[in-house]
Amino acid sequence: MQVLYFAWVRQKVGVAEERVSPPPEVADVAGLVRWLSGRSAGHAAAFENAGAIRAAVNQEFAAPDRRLSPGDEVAFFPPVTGG
Amino acid sequence: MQVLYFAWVRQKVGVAEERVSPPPEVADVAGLVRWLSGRSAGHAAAFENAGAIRAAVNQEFAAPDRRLSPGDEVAFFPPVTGG
Amino acid sequence: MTGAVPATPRVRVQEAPFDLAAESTALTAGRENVGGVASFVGLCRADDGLAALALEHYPGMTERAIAGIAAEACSRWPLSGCTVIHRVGRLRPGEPIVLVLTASAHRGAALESCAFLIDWLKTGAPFWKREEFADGRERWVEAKADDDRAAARWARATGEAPAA
Amino acid sequence: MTGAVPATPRVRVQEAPFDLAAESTALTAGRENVGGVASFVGLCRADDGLAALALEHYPGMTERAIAGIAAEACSRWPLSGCTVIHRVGRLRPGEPIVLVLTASAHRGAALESCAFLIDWLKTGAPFWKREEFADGRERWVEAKADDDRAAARWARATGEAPAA
Repeated sequence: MQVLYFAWVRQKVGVAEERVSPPPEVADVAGLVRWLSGRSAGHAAAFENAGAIRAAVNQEFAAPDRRLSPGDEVAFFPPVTGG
Repeated sequence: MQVLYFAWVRQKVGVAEERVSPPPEVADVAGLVRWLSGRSAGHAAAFENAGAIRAAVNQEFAAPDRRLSPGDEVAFFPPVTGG
Repeated sequence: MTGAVPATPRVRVQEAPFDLAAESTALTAGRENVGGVASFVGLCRADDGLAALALEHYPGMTERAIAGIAAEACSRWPLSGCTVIHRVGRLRPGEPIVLVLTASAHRGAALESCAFLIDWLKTGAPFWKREEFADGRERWVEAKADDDRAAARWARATGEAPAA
Repeated sequence: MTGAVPATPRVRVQEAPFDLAAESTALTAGRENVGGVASFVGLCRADDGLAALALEHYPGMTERAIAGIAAEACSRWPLSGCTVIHRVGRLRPGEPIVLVLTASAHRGAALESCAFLIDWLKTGAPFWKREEFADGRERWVEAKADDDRAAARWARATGEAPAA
């Protein structure tokens, strides 16, 4: 599973992208957030306030209960500020 | 008093502009329309349906009861179609 | 925001074409407080075999009326710039007729005032259009109820007179 | 009207500046059925001593999301053309950031769809802005409730996700 980070989420995690293999009990986006938080102090800081973070799965916005498959591309980022 | 005509009002009257000296009893725009209608067949045709004509006095849109003075510039034209 | 002083609108009625990029740049060049520039360009459509549009105006009154409504737009919205250029004379299908440009620190102000100005130009500006068709027919364009409704959205007592 | 086939939107995300006049001409050149072209250019403002904006996007998702909303605009309004260009990278105050252009036989369709697209770009497009100030401070721009309200006017179920 490929995980991407943008904006201050990337800065806190410390990498823009990483390949991860979460255990089978990580079934959805919310579960992935909990599992990633345990990987490093940087991950923990990035996901400390989960309410401030948005997600996309395979390049589409995704809710916390979105189911995940091993081949998915998952991205985490703050609310968007374009235009 | 200078009177100007635009669009099909000008075409029906036959001139774009004329200087007129209406009698004192022509006190407002509606009175001027009635008086002008008697000047020629063209004027009569132009003003036949007064409801289809708009007026301006001294370059500002004016209602039929707008009072007139000898030095005024009065214009008659169809509803505008700009833009 | 540029402060409390309203922008001075630029208004022109001309036969010549206008330059969208140059007019847009004129509203932003050397400024760092413009957040957005909205524009509308109205073009001559080839409806029903139209060969050309002949646009007539009332020299003096037309410029004055547009300057008045542009000043109103600058007082209703916090605009840093506002340009209205309307062409007259004979225009062929595909040619630009009218340009409205509004600049503001805020996108909503720019977008709304641009729509306000073009809606008003359709209904309140002293212009008259004659359509010339390929088969030689000519016809004065009649005012449209649709356009009146669009202008009425802005709930302003415009100067357009009732029937004479 | 160009008929029932919706226009194919042109979408680009790029570091380079864009050319308003060239993009506008591309929507009208050789056509005689376009009645109006609306545009909005968003610029970088020098608020609070801002020295530059750094704009980040999600390559792939960003283009796809913009193409999706542009296609929606083309299905909601009878557009003959639609162009969205959004810049990324480091932009200084006064520089243009985003361009939205919509063309239609009808001015209302062009104006409304242009406002719809820019409101959505502010709230739904995957871009993130970091402000760099003259004194060396940096700050990620936070999403604004105002922008959410502007986008909500269009009453569409956007794909923006709830909190993760």
